[in-house]
Formats: sequence, C-alpha cells, structure tokens
Amino acid sequence: MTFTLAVPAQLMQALLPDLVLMGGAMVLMLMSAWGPESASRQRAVGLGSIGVLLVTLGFVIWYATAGMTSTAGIIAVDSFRWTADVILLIAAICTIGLSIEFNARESIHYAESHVLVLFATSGMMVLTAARDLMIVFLGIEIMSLAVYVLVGMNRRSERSAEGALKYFLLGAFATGFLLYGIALIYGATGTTNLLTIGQRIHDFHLTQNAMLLIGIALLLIGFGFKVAVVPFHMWAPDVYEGAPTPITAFMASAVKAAAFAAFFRVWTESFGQMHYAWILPIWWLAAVTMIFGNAVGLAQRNVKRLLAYSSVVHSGYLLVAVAAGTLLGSSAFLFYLFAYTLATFGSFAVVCAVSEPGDKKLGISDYEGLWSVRPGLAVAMAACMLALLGFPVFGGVGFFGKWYVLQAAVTSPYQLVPLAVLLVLTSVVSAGYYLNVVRVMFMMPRPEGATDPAPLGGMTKLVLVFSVVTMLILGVFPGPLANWTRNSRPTPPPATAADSAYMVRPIVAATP
Amino acid sequence: MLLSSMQTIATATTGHPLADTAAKFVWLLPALPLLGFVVNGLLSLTAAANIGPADPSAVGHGHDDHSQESTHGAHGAHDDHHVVRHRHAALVSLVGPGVLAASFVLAAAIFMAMRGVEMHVPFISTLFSWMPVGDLHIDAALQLDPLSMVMVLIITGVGTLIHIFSVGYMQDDPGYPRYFAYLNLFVFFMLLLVLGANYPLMFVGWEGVGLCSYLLIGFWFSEQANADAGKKAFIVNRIGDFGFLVAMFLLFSNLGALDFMGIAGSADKLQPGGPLVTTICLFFFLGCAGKSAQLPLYIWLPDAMAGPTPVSALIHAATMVTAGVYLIARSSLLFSMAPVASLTVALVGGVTALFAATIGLKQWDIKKVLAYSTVSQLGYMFVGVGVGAYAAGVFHLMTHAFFKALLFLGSGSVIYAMHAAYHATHSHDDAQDMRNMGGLKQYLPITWVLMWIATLAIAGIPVFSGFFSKDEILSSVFARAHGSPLADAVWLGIPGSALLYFVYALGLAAALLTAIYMTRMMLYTFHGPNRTGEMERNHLKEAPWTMTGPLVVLGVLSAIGGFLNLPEFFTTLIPALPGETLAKWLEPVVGSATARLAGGEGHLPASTEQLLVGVAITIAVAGIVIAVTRLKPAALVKKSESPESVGLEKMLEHKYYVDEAYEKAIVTPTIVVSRAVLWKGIDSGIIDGLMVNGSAMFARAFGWVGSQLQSGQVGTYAWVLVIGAVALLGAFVRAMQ
Amino acid sequence: MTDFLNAIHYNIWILPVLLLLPLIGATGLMADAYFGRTTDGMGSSLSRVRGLALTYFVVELVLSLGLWWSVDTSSSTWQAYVSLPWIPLWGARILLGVDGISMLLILLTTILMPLAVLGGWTSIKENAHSYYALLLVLTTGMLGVFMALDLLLFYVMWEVMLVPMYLIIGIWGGQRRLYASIKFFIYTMVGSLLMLVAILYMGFLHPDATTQLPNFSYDYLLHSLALTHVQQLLLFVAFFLAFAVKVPMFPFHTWLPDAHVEAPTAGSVILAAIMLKMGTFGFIRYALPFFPDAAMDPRVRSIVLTLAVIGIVYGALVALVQPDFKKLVAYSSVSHLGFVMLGIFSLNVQSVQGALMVNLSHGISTGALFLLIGMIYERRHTRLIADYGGIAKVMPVFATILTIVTFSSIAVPGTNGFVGEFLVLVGSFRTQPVYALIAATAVIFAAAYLLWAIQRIIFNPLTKPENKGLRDLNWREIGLMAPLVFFIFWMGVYPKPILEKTQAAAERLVQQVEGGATMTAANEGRRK
Amino acid sequence: MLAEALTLSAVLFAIGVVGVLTRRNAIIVFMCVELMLNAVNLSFVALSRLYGATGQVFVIFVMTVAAAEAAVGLAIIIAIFRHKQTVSLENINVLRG
Repeated sequence: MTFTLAVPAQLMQALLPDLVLMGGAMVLMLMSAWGPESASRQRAVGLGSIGVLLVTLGFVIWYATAGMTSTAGIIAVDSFRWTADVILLIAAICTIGLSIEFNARESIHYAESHVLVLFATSGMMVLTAARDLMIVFLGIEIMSLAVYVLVGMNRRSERSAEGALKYFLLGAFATGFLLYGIALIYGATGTTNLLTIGQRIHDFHLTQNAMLLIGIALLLIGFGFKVAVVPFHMWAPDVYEGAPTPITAFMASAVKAAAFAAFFRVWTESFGQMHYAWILPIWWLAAVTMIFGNAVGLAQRNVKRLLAYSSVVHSGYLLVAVAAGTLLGSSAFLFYLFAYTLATFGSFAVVCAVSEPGDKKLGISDYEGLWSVRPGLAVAMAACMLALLGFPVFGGVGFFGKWYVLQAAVTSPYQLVPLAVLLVLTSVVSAGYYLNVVRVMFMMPRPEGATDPAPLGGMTKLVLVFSVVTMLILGVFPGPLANWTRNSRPTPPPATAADSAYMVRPIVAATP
Repeated sequence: MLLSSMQTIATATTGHPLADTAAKFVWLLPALPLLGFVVNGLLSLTAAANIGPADPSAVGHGHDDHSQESTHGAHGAHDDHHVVRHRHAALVSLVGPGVLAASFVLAAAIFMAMRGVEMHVPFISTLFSWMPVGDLHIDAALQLDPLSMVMVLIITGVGTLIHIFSVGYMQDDPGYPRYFAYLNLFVFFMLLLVLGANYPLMFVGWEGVGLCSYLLIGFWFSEQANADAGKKAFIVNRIGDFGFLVAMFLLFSNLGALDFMGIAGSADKLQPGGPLVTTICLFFFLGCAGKSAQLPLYIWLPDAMAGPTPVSALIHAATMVTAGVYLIARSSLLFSMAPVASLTVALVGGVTALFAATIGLKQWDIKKVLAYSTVSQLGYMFVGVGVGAYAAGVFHLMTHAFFKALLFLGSGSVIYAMHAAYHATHSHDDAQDMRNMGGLKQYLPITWVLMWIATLAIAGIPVFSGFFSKDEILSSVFARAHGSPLADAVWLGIPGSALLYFVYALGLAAALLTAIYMTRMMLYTFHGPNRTGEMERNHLKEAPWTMTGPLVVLGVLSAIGGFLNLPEFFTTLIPALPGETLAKWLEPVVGSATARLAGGEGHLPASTEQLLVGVAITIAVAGIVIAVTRLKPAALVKKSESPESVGLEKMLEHKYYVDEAYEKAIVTPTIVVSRAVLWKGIDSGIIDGLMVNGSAMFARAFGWVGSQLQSGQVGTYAWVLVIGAVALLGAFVRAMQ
Repeated sequence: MTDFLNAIHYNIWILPVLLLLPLIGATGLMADAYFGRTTDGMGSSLSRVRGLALTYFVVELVLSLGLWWSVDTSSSTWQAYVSLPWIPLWGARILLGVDGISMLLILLTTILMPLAVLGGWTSIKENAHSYYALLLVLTTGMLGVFMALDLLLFYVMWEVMLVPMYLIIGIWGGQRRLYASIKFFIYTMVGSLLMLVAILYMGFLHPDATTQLPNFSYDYLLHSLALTHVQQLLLFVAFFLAFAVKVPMFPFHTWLPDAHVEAPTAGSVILAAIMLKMGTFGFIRYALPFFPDAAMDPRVRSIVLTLAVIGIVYGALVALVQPDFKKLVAYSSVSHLGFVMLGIFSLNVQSVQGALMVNLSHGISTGALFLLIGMIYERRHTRLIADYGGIAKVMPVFATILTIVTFSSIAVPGTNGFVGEFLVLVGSFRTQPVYALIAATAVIFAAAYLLWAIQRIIFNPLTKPENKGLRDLNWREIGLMAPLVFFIFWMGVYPKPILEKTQAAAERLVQQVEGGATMTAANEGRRK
Repeated sequence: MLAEALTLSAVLFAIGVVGVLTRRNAIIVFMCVELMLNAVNLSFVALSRLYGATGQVFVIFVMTVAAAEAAVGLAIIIAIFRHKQTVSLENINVLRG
C-alpha cells in the first residue's frame, strides 16, 4: 500500500518498525531500571532486547515484502530502507549476542547497555528512512548519543572513558559542521526535504550556487566523520580500541552502515546533479582513505586498532560505490555492507573469545599459535580476515562485495576505473596486515606459557558460526544476496517519479 | 613378436634395391647396443642398490649404526685397494661385447648387400614420426648409404674390439656393469648419429655420445678431477652444440627441411657462396669444433683422458671425436657451396694440427700425448674435408680409428701392467707417467711391437695405413691451392690459394712434429732403462688374451688399412692392387661436392704428386730420426724426482696456459658477474631489495608515520579534521569556477 | 576405450566430478580429524589420513585418465562442456570445458598430485589432516583454472589456489617460510587484482542487449569483444601482470626462489610443475586470443620477448651461483619458462607447440627434481649443495635417477626437455631469429649450472662423514620416480601422441591472434 | 539584514571552531562546540525569515539535541575525571598509535 505521509496516522504506520523498536526499548529501559544491577538482569534484558530486535526484524521483512510505498514526505518507504534496516538489525542482534557474555565476563552489570544498543539502532533506522535533512540530523543524534554512552559503558576502564570522551567531543564538533551544512543548504534551496532540494536545484539552476556548494562540503564533512573516512577518521582507532569489544563491532558495522545509508540517500536524491562538484572531492577522499588507512593499518599491533583501520579502509571502498552514483552503486553498496557486517562480527567474535577480562590479550601477538590450541577460532578468524581482504571462496562473500563495488566503479559514468585500480592495489597493501593475523595464528608456535583462550560462550559461538557460515555460503552462491540487494535502491515516491528522472542521477540503464 | 611389430613400424623405402636385404633390419644396429645398455644398466643398479628404509626421515642422518654397517660393504667395494669382482661380471662380459659383435655381424651383412647394388639413392628406413608439427616433419628414420655404412663398420668393428679389450681391462672394477652399460649406450648413440636420416636425429646421437662421454670420463667420479673433466667435456661440447642447433634453425627457416634428402632437394634455394650458406656451414663447424676438439674448443679432450683407457680409445680417438668430420662429409653439399666456410675449416684444422702437436712434444702422461695427438690428427681430417677432399678426410678418419685405437689400447695395456705392478706393491706412483716407465719392451713384447706399428702408421711411414691417408690429404690441399673455387675464394681478405699453401705448410710441420712426439713416446715407454722400481719390476707382465687379441687385430688393420684406398700413384706402381676403393665407394654421397670444390683439374700431375710424396716420406723419416738421435731415454728420472722445466718447455708442458686463460677470462668472470651483479646485485638488491621489499618497507614506513600522527591528542585530531575540512571546502569552491 | 567412455557418458560428468571429488575428500579428511579425535602424531591416525588422501588422489587420477581418449582434440568446440547456472544477475555461469591444451595440463595435475603426496609421505607428520585437505583443495583450484570457461569462475579459481599454497608453505615450510609465504601471496595478488578489474571491464563492455546483464562467458567475450588498440593495450597489461608474475617472467620472478626453497616437497613440486603453468596457460588461453592486436603490437611483442630472453639467460646465470639446490632449480625454472614465453610470443605453430611441450616437460622434470631434493633433504636436512658430495657411492639409484632428470632438464635429446626446447627454438627462429639466437645460448648455461650442481652432490669424493651412512631410495621413492622417468623418455622419444593433442589448439591460437590483430588493424584503418 | 545575520553566524561558528582547536579543557571545548551549534541556530532563524517556519522548527530540534548532548557529555567528562582527576585534554592520551 502507499502511505500518505501527510496524514499523521499513516506517517506513524510508515514508521511502524522504528516505533516498535523504540517502544520495546523504552519498556526494557524501565525493566532494567526497576531493580538492582545484577548479572542475571543484564542477561535477561539482553535476551529481551534480542527479542525486540527480532520482532522489529519481522516487521521490517513484512514491510519489505509487502511492497509498501509512500507519497513524498519526510521519510522514505522503499526497499533501500528495508534492506539497510535488515543489515542494521542483524548487526544489533549480533552485538547484543556478544555483549551478554562479554558484559558478564567484564562484570558490566548494566542492563541499560543493551537498551542503549536498541536506542542507537532505532536512531539508525530513522537515518535509513530519512528523506529530510531534519530527520537525518535527528537520526544521527539519536544514534550518536546512545553510542557515546555505549563506548564509555565499561566504567571501570580508563580506556573506555577516554574513548567516550574523544568520540563525544569530536562527534559533537563534526555535528556542528553537519548542521551548518544543513543550514546553508536550507539557505540555498529553502527546504530540507531531499527530493525537493533536488528539484529546486534543477528548477532554479542552483548547481553553481556558492552557498549550496559550501553546504554540501560541510555536509560531506559531517558524514565523513561518522563513516570515518580520512582525514575525518582520527577518532576511530582510539574509540574502537577504548570501547567494549562488542560495541566496537557495533560501531564498525551498524553505525557506519547507517551513516552511509543516509549519506547515500542524500547524495543520490538531492545532489545527483551536483556530481561535477563532489565527484573529485569524493574521489580524493576515497583514494586518501584507501591509501592512508591501509598503510597505517600495517603499523598496528593491537587487534582492535587493526580492525579500526580496516574499518576506515572499508569506508573508502564504500565511498567508491557512492562515487559511482548509479543504481548499481546502490546495490553494490548494500551488498558490500552486508558482507562487511558479517566479516566484522565474525572477527570481533573471535576477538571477544581470545581476549581476557580487563582488556587483555588484544595484541596480535596474543594470537600466536592459536591454530594449535583453538583451530576453530583460528579458521574462523582467517576466513574473516580473507573476507575483509576480499578474497574469493576462503574469504566467502567478501570477494563478491569487492567485486560488486568494482562493478559499480567500472560501469560508472564518472570514469572511476582509475579508482577501481587504486582500490585493488591498496587492497594488496591490506593483505600485509590481514595476512599477518593469519600468519601469526597458523604459522607461529604457541608461546611458552601462553594460556589457552577460555571456552566460547554459547551466544558468542552462535554469532561466530552464524556470521562465518553465512559468509562462506554466500561466498560460493552469492546469487540470493545479489538479487535481494539489486532490488534495493532509493526509490522516489511514485507521485513524483515521472518528473524526477533527474533526481537519482544519472541512472545508467545498463546496470542491473 | 617384437621383431615383427617393429618391422611393421619400419616402413622401408619401397622399391629400393636394399629393401629386401639385411638392410631392412637396420634398426637392429642401434637397438642391439641399446638392449645391452638396458641389461647392463639394470644389472648395475640391482647389484649396487642399497634400498632405504620406508621412512628415511626416521633414520638419523649418518649416525645410525645400521646404516654404517650395511654400507660398509658397498663403500669398501669402491675402494681401489680391494678387488671385489662384480657378482654379475660374467653375464656382463657376455652381454656387453656380445651385442656389439652382433651389431657388427649385421653391419657386415648389410655391407655385403650394399656392395652388390648401385647406391644412387640412400636407403631410408622410417621407424616412426618423431616431431610432426605443422610443416615441420621430423621422423625417426635411419639412412643407409655408403658414408654411413663406412662409419657403422668402423664403429661396430673397432667398437667390438674395444669392448672385448674392456672385458680384460675393467673386469675387476666394482662398476663393471655400469661401465658396459655406458659403453653400450655410447655405441647406440654413435650409431644413431651416423645412421640418422635428418639433422635432428643426428643431433640426438651427437648429444647422446656427448652424454656418454660425460658419464665415462667421470666414470671414477669419486675423484674430483675426473668429475671435473666430464663436466668440462660436456659443457664445451654444448658450445659446439649451440652452433649445430643454430645451423639447423637456419636450415629449417630457409629451406623448410631438416632431413638430408629434403635439403639436397631444396639446396638450390641457397645461393652458392652466399652469406646464408656460409653462415650455416660456419655454425655447423662450430659444432664440429666442439665435438672434434678443434681450436678453440679442443680443451676438453686432453682432460677427457681421465676416463678408463678403452673409453679414450673408443670415444676420444676412434669414433665420437670424428663425428665432426662425419658431419662435414654428410653436409658436403652445403660446404661445397660455401668456399669461405670450407677454407675456415681447413685453416682451423691445419692450425689445430700444428698447435696440438707442439703440446704433444712435452707431455709426460702417456695418454695426454695420445690425446694431443688425436687433436692434431683430427686437425688433419678437417684439413681434408675443408679442402673438399671428403673421401680423404673419411679415409684418414678410418685409418686413424685403427692406429689410434691401437695406440690407446696399447697404452691401456701398459697402464694395466703398471697399475697391477704398483697395486701389488701398494705404491702410489703415477701409472701413466712415462717418466715412471722405460724399458717396458722386455715385459710387454706384444704391446711393444704393435704400438710401433701404430706409431709408424701415424708418423706416415709408407705402406702403413696413416701414410696413405695423410698423404692424400696433404696432396689434396696442394692440388686445391691452385685453380679451384677454394683458391679463388677470398677469406677475410686473404686469397684462398695463399691460405691453402699455408695450410699445406702447417700440415707438413705437424707431420714432422707427429713423428717426433710419437717416437719420443715410444722411446720413453719401451726403451732405455726401466724406471718403474725394483719391487714393481717383478710384477710387470703382458695382459691376458682378451686384451692382446684386439690389439693384434688392430695392429693388422693399422698396417694394411691404407690399402682400402690406395692413391693413383701407388696403383700405377703395382697395378694389381685396386685403387681409390674408398673414394669410389663414397662417390654417390660426396662425389658431386668433391667435384665442385676440386675445380676443373681434380688431380695433380704425376710428377708433382711424386714430389709431394717424397717430401712427406722425408719429413716422417726425419722426425723419427731426430727423435731417436736427440732424445736420451737413459737420462730420464722418475716423475717424483724430475725438476721443474723452464721456458718454452714449461709453456708447452702447461699447454700454452690455455686452460688457465679460459678460466680467468671466461669461467671466473661469468661466475663472479653472476653472483655479484646478477644475483646479489639485480636479484637480491634491485628487484627484491629495492622494488619488492622496498615498496613493502615504504608502505610500512608511511604507516608508521601515519600512526605517529595518531598521537592520542584530541586537539591534533580536531586540527586534522579542520585541515581536511578546509581542503574539502577549497575543492568545492574550485569546482564552482 | 572411447566407446566405453561414451557408454558411461563420461564427457558429461567428468569435469564437475573432478572438481568436486577433492573437495569431498578435503571435507572427509577434516571430518576424520574432527570426529576421530586421534592425535596427529606418528600413530595410526597418520597412516590412515595419508592413505585416505592418497586414495582420493589416485581415484582422481584414474577418473581423469579417460580424458585422454574422450577429448576430441581436433574439434573446434570445447570438450566435456558443462554449463550450469551460478550467479545469473552478474552474468556468471559455471562453464567448464577442455581442449587439447587444458586436457594435458589437467592430466599433468592429476598425475603429479599423487606423486607429490607420496613425495611427502613420511616427512609430513604434524597436522597431516590439514595438510592433505589443503592439497586436495589446491587440486580443485588448479583444475578449475584449467577448466573454467567463464572469466569470473576463472578468476575465483585462480585465487583459490593461492590460500592453500600460502598455508602449505607457511606452516610446513622451512626456515624462512613466513617471509616466503607472504611474499608468494602478495606478489601473486598484485598481479591478479588488476586482471580482476580488466575482467570486469570486459564483462560490462557488451552487456546482453535485452537484459542488460554482463556476460563473462569466454566464448561470448571472444566473439563479441571488438576492442580498440588502446583498450587492448591496457587490458593486455592487466592480464600480462597477472600471468607474468605466475610464469614467472623476469623481473617478476623473485617470489619464486623463496617460495620454492621454503615450501615442503609437495609444495615445491606443485608450484613448479603445475602452478607456474597457469601463467603460460593464461597467456595462451586469455591474453593472446582476447587481445591479439596488443600482443602483436611490435613494441609489446619486443618487450615481452626481451623479458623472456632475459629470463632465459639471466635465470641460467643466476642459477649457476646458487649454493642452495632448491634455489638453483627455482632459477632454472625462470630460465625454462622463458622458453615457453619465447615460444608463445613467437607465434607460429612450431614455437607454440614447443612452448606447450616445454610446459609439460618442465612440469615433469622440475617436479622430479624437487621430489629428489626432498628425498635427500629428508635424510640430511640440508639443501646446500656444499653439504653433499660423492653420494652416488652410497645412493646409486638416487644418483641414476637424478642424472636422468638432470639431463632431461638440460634438454638432452631423447628426453622430454629437448623436444620442447627444440621446437620453440626452431619456431621462434623463423619469426624472431635474434631472440632465438640469444635464447639458444641457454643450452650452454643449462648444462653448466646443472652439471656443476650434480657433480657437487653425487660425484666428487665422499668426504663428509654424515653422508657416508646415507641409505639409498626405498621402494616407495623408486616407485614414485618411475612414472616420471617413464614420461621423460616417452615424451622425448615418441612425443607425437602429445603433439597431436595440442596441434589443433596451437594452430587455432596462431590463426586467432593473427586474424584478430589484422581485424583490429583494419577496423582502425591501420596498415599491418 | 539577512546577510549580516549570516555573517555573524559564520563568525560565531568560526570562533567556535577556533576555540575547539585551541582550548585544552574538555568543558571549554564542549562549550565551543555549543557555540558552533548556536551559530548555526542563528543562521536557521535568519533564513526562516526568508523561507518560513522550517528553520525555526529546526532550531528547536537543535536546542533539544544540544541539551541531551550536554547531559551525556558532562556525564562522560565526569567519568573521565574520576579516572584521571583532570579534564585537560592534553593528559588524556592513553589511546594512541
């Protein structure tokens, strides 16, 4: 059915999955505040959160399969949103799955931490839906405020607190740029609605408007910060290292995915015609991110920092899909996000399993000889590393993610073949650190006196097995995922579709 | 069964007069020695094998008691001091020479068949298609014609004798079956070389004999010098083989054929005297220079004496080293079209003949004297084929096979006796050094007589075989020096006729020296007082009949071999004798080429010829006289007591320091450059160090710098963010203009 | 035989079965390790696992042998063709098929794999399950490369080979295995990733007219691509890098000595005998037919030929001074593969056929050499030539086989090496005489470095006490060398059956490239 | 009038940025961020004179969010103060590299 967004009730319906999640989160918030902190309550609320997320996932899938559409308005009801939501919800479920056992081990008995994940996720879902800069801002802030707290969740850890502070200060700083960008765009076009912005740029010939250009630049800075592209990435390694490991995984996957989703929608729906202006900056951002991130990744000795740089680099790869500016780019983008999320959770599950209470055993050297004591963990980690590297079969769907992004780049009308070449070349550099992990695990002897990692908890194992097995199966038969993401793209409302062919610009007919 | 199936494969040239004769079994000629190789090889391995344990890594490396014990026997068996006859020695003694004898009988049968027919067209027996690729068709085909027949008879005949000799000479060697395996394999390849109907198949034999030569020179591989000599022989030969290969490539890319018939058919595409045919011939000659030890590639042959003496006789005197001569005779058609190349062959041959003879003057090792003598005599053969006297070259090849095999086997007999004597007294003196011999005639009378026959033959004393062949060559040179296409050709600005006179002079000088050094060898070995030692003297005795028997046969051949091709002047003296038999026999193969190079006249006037013969005889006699009168065998002292020689003598003794020069000029620089520049410099340094590891280092260094930027300071992060923001704004503002 | 194969529909199922069987085997081995829970030590588990692995390889070999009869090499269509859907959205299908060239390479693989397993029979004791499982997976990858007729599938298989080999070198390798394995991996990856971009570009150049989907089918691309000269040049460079690293051509060869030296015996054998062939196979199957105009471009051609000839001479010279026997053989591979490249780019029937022959015979000879090195390494735990000397006295069978193999590597006529090198040189001399002339000097250098090496190993005095107690080869080792020795002589004496198998494919290649280059030139109005 | 307001807004924003870059006290840095936000608010308000209420609605949102941000931010600053006994950013650099 088509929601008429001007009608509040219908708007509510269009936001139903988000509202379900928010409602569930509030109930759980009350539950967790309702008594003393305890391990069992933490666990119960965690399981409850997973339940809420599953219900939300059900709603999302229902909406996705029921073919819901909407009229033009502040939110979008399209497959792009639902697909992104599915990725976010899977990431959130995995996060809580890891968190329950991680928190128990680290004696973080705050049941609220799971609820905050739910709130952050609801913010992200708002972001994926947003078709108005105001909603974008709102979504970013709902998400960020929750994540600021999540990073500092481990109150006993100095690192955790420091990470939270850095993320908060820099995050707020970047929000300032984002907001200023929104203001200038509003000033140039007189609206905050994405589709309307696109239309007015066209109608009023604003492509050369200085205020608009500066606004776009500032908006790009804001998004760039959230998705951690160089040079706006400086917070990422520190915060990733400081945050509790499951939250790091959450940030590396869901936060990034949500910010990218909004970024992508804003860019394709509003600024398709401005590509002449942004293609070069984004080209350079992607290039610098890939080069710098990969090189600095080589110098890392801590697994979480390593994965942080890996995350930065992957932002660069995703930026290539954004730069492609085509529908194929959108499909590739979601496909890549999905693959990347699986690999991220696989590897962070291993990090959780290998690390010891009190942020110990996070050095790469702590993985020496892992294969000889925990072959399963080592094989899973190797698969994830190869997935992040983009290696076929052994790295599962990671290869096809990269393949799809390269497809988008090669077929882009913006001559992105050099960027594609740069992508593959810099991914060679990344082999230097991904393979180092494999090498350490498989080819080095277990040091004398090194203790074996504790047995895996059930949830962690579940997350690990789910991510790695899904990843590997999709790595041989990516067809279903490809079909699904292919149909997921920002779709203008039907009412304006006829006269807004330019909005998602340029649509290359040849692309699937 | 096998025979019949092979027979069906072999598609003989139908309609050829030889088709229904023994010639259809031509494939058996090489197959028999190959069979001998297989049998002897397997016997060698089964007896020597020391099958290891199922898990070799479980056995400690060398510290295991069992392995020490079990290898003791094998180890001891290889020690020269313990004579342990191989347990299959009797079988090997039967198979080794037996297959050769059978081959020889077959060859004789084919020869008899061939005598009765006109051989205008060679008899070609195609066994199977070897390399059929596109327009390239190389068959495994054997070619029988007068030339290959002569070679086959020499190889199987002399080969059989040497095999029989080897039975006595090598019987007590622990590697006896291996020896015969190699020797049989050699004969197989040698027969392939001469029977091959195309250049590639000939090349198979060509390289195969080199391979066997390598294996046999290094037969006693536990001495580094022997292994070195084998390796040197093979590598130097490979330089020649490179020439052979290139010549083949040139032939194929220009004529589109590689078989002798095909080339003969399309040779008219080549312009006579043109650069192409000259280049082809010169490359072929490079191959000959390697295989037949001509300047500058002769250096391997003296070292090759490290092998057992019968090997030297068979491979490094009678057969393999003459393959170059055979190649030129086989390619006479091409060489006759390339006078410049032919002149080169003659000149190199002449210079080599003299050069090697000078070195031969001052060698003390009895085999080294013979080795340089071989190089020198090969030079003569090249002079012969170089001036287009192909029959003369092949004739000298044949007589040389007789007398040089005899000389080597004789020296083998001497060494055998010396060695037995030293062995009996546990002495470690050099059994091959002539300074340790002397006066052996009373101990080895048969050997002494036979070796004098051979010496007179090689020196060119009339009636003995060498006289006729050498004289034929020299008179041919003289004859071609005037009025022939060769004389009219210009070689690097020098008129061909001048060059040929020079070659003739070289030949005469070499003949003189040959007589001198051969007489010297005989004097020092067999005459004068004995220097072997008091104790040892009692153990010196003649070898068993298996060794002396072949010597006698070769002695007869050396003495009368010249009658196979008596020159005209001789037949005019004694008309009852058939003249120029060999030349007429070879006429179908080399006749047209000979005629082309001989020019119009062909023969010298009788008076000139008689003068030349006189000069040759005078020189030979003079050489012997000089040697006998000047040399004092009585004055010699044992090797261990001899003083260092000085001056020219020292230079000759050190063979003009050619080996040393090659070592310094080629071997060492190659290794040093390869190691220091190519490996350490380019490979490890530039490619690996700078490019590969360098780029990795660069990425790491860049990453390290980047991680230093990650200072942990929020202020820094904010600064970076703002700088990035300004850059981004700048980019957008730029886009606006 | 052909009738029997037809009766069982051999051609229909053979290729997928060959690909799947090793995977099933690998799964089986890992299941055995997981459920068996027995130690990987010297116990019964080791003999069971290696027995199991060998069984898989032998079954694979027996199954594959039918290809010799079932493949009609004179046909111009793919044999044993299989087309299965894979990723319809990306225009990728599972297309498998063989011609004479790939059939021989598949047989080379299936023949050498059991031998490689036997070569490491007793030296692999730790984690044997994983080792054999990785070998099995590797087999699938290698066979996949030879069979794939879809460029995406080809690329996937191409990369799949990398990981098992990386782990085999890195886990079971020698002293510097860590460095060698990562170098091998990254070197190869650098080359192949550019090919990935090129493949993508080609796939999207002519999407299907109705569905707008890309198409990566080999045949489709070969017939539909009409590339300009510049396009061809750029794409050729991308493919060239991937293949040149694998071949390896000078100056992209430096991963090879390290990888060869550090890999365990089976690893070295597979690397040398099969994986290097992927590079030359790539040129023949992909780079030349797809980009004929680039390959025939005089500048490109002279660069490639120059590199090939440099590789021939340079590899030989550097091999001359190697103290480590494995490294020596590694550099000799650079030299030999240079011949293959010379043959391919000289582009006439003789040279291409010769190149294919060198390909195969290098696989046999160098594989045999590495197996032999492995045998003495297992006994003495050193690869340094200087640590040996005179061992022919205590190991006569070993010495005999080493000598035979060495002479095959030197390309003495009558052995397999000669046929290939001779054909390459004969052929290349027709079109590229100068390069051929320089390349021919390698006959001298090859003899020099190999003879010098074996002299110092099996000849010379037996002075080192450690060597005096060496035991000769056991029956397993003799048995595994026997087929290789047989091939050495068979291919040397009667290569006709093999040459016939590749004749049609070689002729087709020459026509394709020459025709293609002419066509492109005509399209662009250039004069050839 | 609009231009002046926008200029003032930009100047204020720049002052905020400079403050963030130069100050070392976490609370003051946070105040500077707030200044930036409010500078943007000024722009919104000014622009809404031109375009209608959207800008003003946005300002309300921003102020709400800023308030929430302040609550979270100060809590985080207190948390770090408990560990370090300081809020000077120069001393907060355990996480680096």
